[in-house]
Amino acid sequence: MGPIVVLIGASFGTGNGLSFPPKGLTFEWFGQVIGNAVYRRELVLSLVLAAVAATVSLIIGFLASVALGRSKRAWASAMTSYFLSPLIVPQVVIGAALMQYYALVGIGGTQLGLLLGHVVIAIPYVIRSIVGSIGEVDPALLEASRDLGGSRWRTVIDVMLPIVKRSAIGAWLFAFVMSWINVELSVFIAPGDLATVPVEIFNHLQYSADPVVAALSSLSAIVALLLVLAIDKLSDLESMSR
Amino acid sequence: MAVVVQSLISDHRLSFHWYEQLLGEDYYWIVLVRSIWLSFLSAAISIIVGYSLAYISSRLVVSRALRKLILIAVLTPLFTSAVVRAFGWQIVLGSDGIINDIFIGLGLVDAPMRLMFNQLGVIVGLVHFLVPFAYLTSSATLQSHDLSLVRAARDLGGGPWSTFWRITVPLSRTALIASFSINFALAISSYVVPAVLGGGRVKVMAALIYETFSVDLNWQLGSAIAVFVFVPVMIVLFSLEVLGRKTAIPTRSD
Amino acid sequence: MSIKEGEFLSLLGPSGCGKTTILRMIAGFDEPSSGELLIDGSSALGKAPDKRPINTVFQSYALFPHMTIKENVAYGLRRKRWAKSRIPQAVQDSLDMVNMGAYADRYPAQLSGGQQQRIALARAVVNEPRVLLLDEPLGALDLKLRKQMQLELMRIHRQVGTTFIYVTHDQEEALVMSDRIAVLNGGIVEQLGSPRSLYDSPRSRFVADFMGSSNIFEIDSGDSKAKTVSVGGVDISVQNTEALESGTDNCAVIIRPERISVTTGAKADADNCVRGRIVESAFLGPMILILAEVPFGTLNVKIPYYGQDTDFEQGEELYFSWQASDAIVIK
Amino acid sequence: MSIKEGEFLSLLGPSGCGKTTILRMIAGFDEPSSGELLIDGSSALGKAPDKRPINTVFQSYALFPHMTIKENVAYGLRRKRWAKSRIPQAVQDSLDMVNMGAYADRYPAQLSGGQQQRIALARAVVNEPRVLLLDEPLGALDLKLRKQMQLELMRIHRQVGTTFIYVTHDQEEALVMSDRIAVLNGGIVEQLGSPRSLYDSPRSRFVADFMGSSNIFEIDSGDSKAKTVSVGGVDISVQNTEALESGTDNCAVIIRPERISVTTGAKADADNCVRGRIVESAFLGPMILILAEVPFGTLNVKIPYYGQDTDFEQGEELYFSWQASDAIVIK
Amino acid sequence: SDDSVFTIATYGGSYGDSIRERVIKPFEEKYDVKVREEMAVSNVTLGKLMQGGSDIDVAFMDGGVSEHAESMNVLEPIDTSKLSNADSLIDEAVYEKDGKKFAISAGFYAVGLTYNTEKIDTPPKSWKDLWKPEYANKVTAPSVSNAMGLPFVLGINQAFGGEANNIDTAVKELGKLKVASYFDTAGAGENLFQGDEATIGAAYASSAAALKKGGKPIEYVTPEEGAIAGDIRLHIPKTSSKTDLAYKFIDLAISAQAQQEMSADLLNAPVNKKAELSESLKAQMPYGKDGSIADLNIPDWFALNENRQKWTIEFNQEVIG
Ligand SMILES: Nc1ncnc2c1ncn2[C@@H]1O[C@H](COP(=O)(O)OP(=O)(O)OP(=O)(O)O)[C@@H](O)[C@H]1O
Ligand SMILES: Nc1ncnc2c1ncn2[C@@H]1O[C@H](COP(=O)(O)OP(=O)(O)OP(=O)(O)O)[C@@H](O)[C@H]1O
Ligand SMILES: [Mg+2]
Ligand SMILES: [Mg+2]
Repeated sequence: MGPIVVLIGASFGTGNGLSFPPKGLTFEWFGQVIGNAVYRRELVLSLVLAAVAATVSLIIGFLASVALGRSKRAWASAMTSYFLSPLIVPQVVIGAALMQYYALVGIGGTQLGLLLGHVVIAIPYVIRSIVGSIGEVDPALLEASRDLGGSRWRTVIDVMLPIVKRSAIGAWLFAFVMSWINVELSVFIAPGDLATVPVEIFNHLQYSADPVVAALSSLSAIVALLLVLAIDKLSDLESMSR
Repeated sequence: MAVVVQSLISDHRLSFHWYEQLLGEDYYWIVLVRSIWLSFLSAAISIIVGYSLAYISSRLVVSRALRKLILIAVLTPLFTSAVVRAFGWQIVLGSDGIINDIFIGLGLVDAPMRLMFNQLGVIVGLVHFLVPFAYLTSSATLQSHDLSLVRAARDLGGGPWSTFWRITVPLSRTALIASFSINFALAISSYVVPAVLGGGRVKVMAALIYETFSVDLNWQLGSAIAVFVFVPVMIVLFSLEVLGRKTAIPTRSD
Repeated sequence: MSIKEGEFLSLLGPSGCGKTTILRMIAGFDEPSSGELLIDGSSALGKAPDKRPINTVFQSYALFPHMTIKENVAYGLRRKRWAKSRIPQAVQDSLDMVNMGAYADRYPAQLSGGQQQRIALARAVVNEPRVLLLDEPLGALDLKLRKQMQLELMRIHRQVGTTFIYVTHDQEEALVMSDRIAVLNGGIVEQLGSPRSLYDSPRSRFVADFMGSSNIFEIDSGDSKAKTVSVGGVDISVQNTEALESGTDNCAVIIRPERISVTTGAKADADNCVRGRIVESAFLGPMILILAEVPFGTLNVKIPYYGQDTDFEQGEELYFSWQASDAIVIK
Repeated sequence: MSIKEGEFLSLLGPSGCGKTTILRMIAGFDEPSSGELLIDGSSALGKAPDKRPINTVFQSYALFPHMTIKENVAYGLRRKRWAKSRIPQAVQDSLDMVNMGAYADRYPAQLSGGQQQRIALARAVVNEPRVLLLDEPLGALDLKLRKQMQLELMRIHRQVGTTFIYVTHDQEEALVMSDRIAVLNGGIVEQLGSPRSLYDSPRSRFVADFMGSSNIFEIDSGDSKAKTVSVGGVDISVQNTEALESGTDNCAVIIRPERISVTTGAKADADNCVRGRIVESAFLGPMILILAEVPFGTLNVKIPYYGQDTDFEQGEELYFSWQASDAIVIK
Repeated sequence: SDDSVFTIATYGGSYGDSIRERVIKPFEEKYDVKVREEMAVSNVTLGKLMQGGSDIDVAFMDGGVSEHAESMNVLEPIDTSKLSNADSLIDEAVYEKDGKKFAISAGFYAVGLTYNTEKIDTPPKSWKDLWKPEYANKVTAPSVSNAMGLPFVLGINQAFGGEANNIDTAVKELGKLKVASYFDTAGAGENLFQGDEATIGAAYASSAAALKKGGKPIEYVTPEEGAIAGDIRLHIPKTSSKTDLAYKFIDLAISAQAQQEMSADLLNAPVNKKAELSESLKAQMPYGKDGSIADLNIPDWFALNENRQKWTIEFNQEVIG
């Protein structure tokens, strides 16, 4: 239990700690962040981006997992691992690669490009965390659905998805987080005129650490808190089936 | 999309020049081994911690409020940027940090221990970063388990501990493998945590790649190093995946 | 309700009446909201399931999907820290007992429903517990195998001296195997007694009905001296009139379907004889089921099949007769 | 093997003989390694399960855990794009049919085993498929409810005209309900025919045994003219001697347990009468089971229970008699 | 691309804020143009220029990256005669290679000796003071991931009398330096002092000033060997389609007014000789209280870039391990 307690303690500590004495966390800095139109827009951009990227990745990742999850063939393993590959490559590399690619395609520095980039790095998490649960769905239930006239597709939606719902919510959270905290990739492909919150923090840390960092970080933590609570509420709704 | 990225990366590999330079240099090999070792260790520890937490909260904690609290405590740090989080750890692990204060206060040690700016710090930081991921995956699987199996095990004389090890853990196998893959990959590609908590003195491959890209501005070599890391890690992940599927519980239609 | 050491007690009752729930409380998975549970005289409430000398054959089998059959069966012995060398033999013996010796290395998902049920049985029995809870342990087996397993279970029961608490939905099974039977209704024990006493003297319509007597008729009046009751205007001779003594209100008469004989003409030597019209008939193998309309209602009749023509024509008029001792009056 | 439209066909066979596997092939979950499957004259192989006009009641229920009972039952209708307004009524009717109307808003995990099975039944039946596959659909129900459901299923069968393929491990159930019965052994159809024909003229020891005749004795010699066979030195009169015509090798005689009568003295008017010693007896409710040692082996006897004393003493010597027509010779 | 928009590749964070307030906004007002900001760190900006896909008219990039950009041939030559403020520029602010002026500095920052006055009594004077045994494990310095990392190594090389074409001496000496932690970003460095993990080290002057302002007992001194300097620079990339405006923008950025204000925001040393600094501001300049631009050790980036690869590896291998 020791390390766990410390971890829990620390996880509270991190939000407020930073390098600043507590006075750095007065509402003054929050005010400064909230009052600044640019930071506000960045906060909104980051939130929307993370939510959209997570949703898109969840959809793509879920479909890919459905195709891969229940197969025992070697190619399915190979593909599953292959989908993981963007996970291993440091994001600087992906960022640089995407930047070049975007320049070719003409979506460099656009929000679309940023979204696509985040989807690319989030999909592996989604796939990896769903693919296993899909493999474990009781095949009899899928058969029952087919038997009752559900097409392959309906079976996926009506039976598979609800049963792996918890994993899917987890995967969505993963994807959201990957986008929400992403710096290394976003630095390369973020729109020139609007950064995401982590990029903003990164920029602020370049030449000195100013209190905006603390306020922005704490704000992220609050957003996270609300989000986690919301999801917990959502996912509890149907935890009846036990 | 992943395909596009990959092909782009290989685009850099116009000649084998960078590879020759890379493979001939012992230093890269040393750092590669170190990175894999650190990642392996952090992934393993984070899974133990994350899985235990998920188990405790989903099976042992009765109070809904406490469960919620654990969930929040585990997940919230995930949303703060890695840099800020690493700074937070300095407060805990620093020479004037909480842990040293406690140990000195209890008279267990006289002088502050070095808990960071070394490999230990890196591992602690990585584990903290990775635990929420393990937690999410684990609690999803734990909640989907058929509890009648646990009952059967208890009925057959298995104590809570033995039931945990012999029934609950094996039934979570798939999720644990998935979790390990994710955490291992996250650890190996993570750069900020080792930099800040390793005091810049625990070089990992991700840091070398970052330096090569961002400071040396040598994208070709950077990509080459990335591929150099990519290959062995991919082999590890692929083996895990194959192992996972091969040993999967057979179903009726097999 | 107390269960004697080494007793074979069956729980009988309709689907959803709480049989599984009772077993779960005995095994320690649920806590009763009130009441006590004593094992060997000391309270078992609050004791963990693994600390109770009890094993269960689960209605849903609950086989460990990630273990082979062999490992499933060995699980309990391993937990009891049996010597490694003794386990394989015990496992094999117990698998052979359920005719599953050849399947030791398969996984549960590779077995048929009945095969899984047999493994669940072997897994519990191999531990030779002090109390064995069996939740419809033979439900998925065919009649032949079920008979065989019944004998096997009775042998084990005699041999090991284990107390059996047996849930079944098969009256015959309960009658054959049990020392005593408890008939449950809505979570409450309606009647507890030996198979004979339940069959011969059901205390309520529910028990009678549940023990297979589908002819239950409410009586209009009764005469305990003349030993007759009146049902729908027909007088029926009965033997036992105890139930009538406190008045005829709410009394009913039960006539067992298999005690009624069918003749084309009225039968003089029978205590009771009524004329009835055939509504339906069905071939049950050793028996033929006849539904007939008689003056006081619809009569279920089961006559033995001796190879005779079984097609009773609908509408055919026949005589149905039974002895006074075959009609029971209950309150 | 061809199944007629609207027929009620039962598959009977020991646990693990492949009944579920056959249903899975018909439903489209497994592909047969050889052979054809024609529905309405055209091959159904390769057709997806949801494209076949077939519904299944699964042996393991396979209820959707994340849907309420109501949603489970409505699922098939929704997939068939029934008008939204019509669904609730159909669902309610079908739940009422299985006595589960009050549980519409529960989740499967909140039901007992038997209740879940009834939902599985309702979920399949509500779709009124062309072919309904039922895999031991009443296995978890108590006798009373089972009887009731049997009648209900027969009613549906008549009413809707659906073809039923019914797997059961209960011979009586098969005999009562089916138009025809297929007895399976190791994946192969041993005998296919009407209930009567299977019961009266089993073509093999396996079928005879499986249809509840536990007295099968190998014969030493037989005389088709004298209509006798010799078993363990005892001559037994039989009626049907066709099986003897191609030689007595591998022939056996079957005597139905319920056709044997027990008397204290020898019975003169019986075609066959042997003296035997009681080995064991058991109370089966309407029947009493007796195991007796006779000169040619152990005889299973079932006599009706009329309230007599059922305690046959072990070792008691009695006479067992039966008619020539009650003994069947098979090859 | 929209013709009416003028694109500046600028920084994010506090630098970006200052540039926006002090240069971009006045520029928009003065010339009635709409400026689009492309915020990124220098090397990403260079990446964009190398892709050629962007339409950046003026690019801010740091020293080092600037030389890289020149080597990559993505910059237009700058004709200083088109700048009205050219005459007031300090000499160091104009970068020239083979006769081509490719960049104008817009402010210098530096890494010097920073120490905690509570824990250290005698102010350090030289880089060599970092090696004092009493500071063991309490020292910090920029890592090679930091823009000032390699320049720092070169500075040490120089201080210990090493040759200019190799870093053998620095590697040998730094190998013996007992560092608590290297820092990647200025913010991380600042954090080390904040948490007392470091009590002395090579750190940004601006960090020292920020710490001091936050109440930390921190002082900054220029080592006698000179503080290691870097700067932010203005460039006209080849992608620029509005060079006239670009010159006007640069001219405004290096004006005394803008320089003065940016210095106050960022504590950078101004490049315009006419910029007037308050006394308190002077004390926070990268060359120290009484110093001048001459006290800064500005690296020879072309040479450094050439050997960067080799030296990074050498440093990592020999010093970090
Ligand atoms: N996935 C599998 N792998 C190997 N063998 C299997 C698999 N599934 C079923 N079997 C075997 O196939 C045989 C037929 O099984 P099936 O389920 O059809 O039996 P059944 O007749 O329905 O039996 P029951 O009455 O017990 O349900 C059994 O011996 C079973 O062990
Ligand atoms: N989790 C639950 N929540 C609410 N009600 C439940 C739950 N589990 C069971 N029940 C109800 O409790 C009653 C008793 O269930 P139990 O499983 O003991 O019945 P049973 O006698 O074993 O029936 P069967 O013969 O069908 O197995 C049933 O009506 C059932 O619906
Ligand atoms: Mg039950
Ligand atoms: Mg089956």
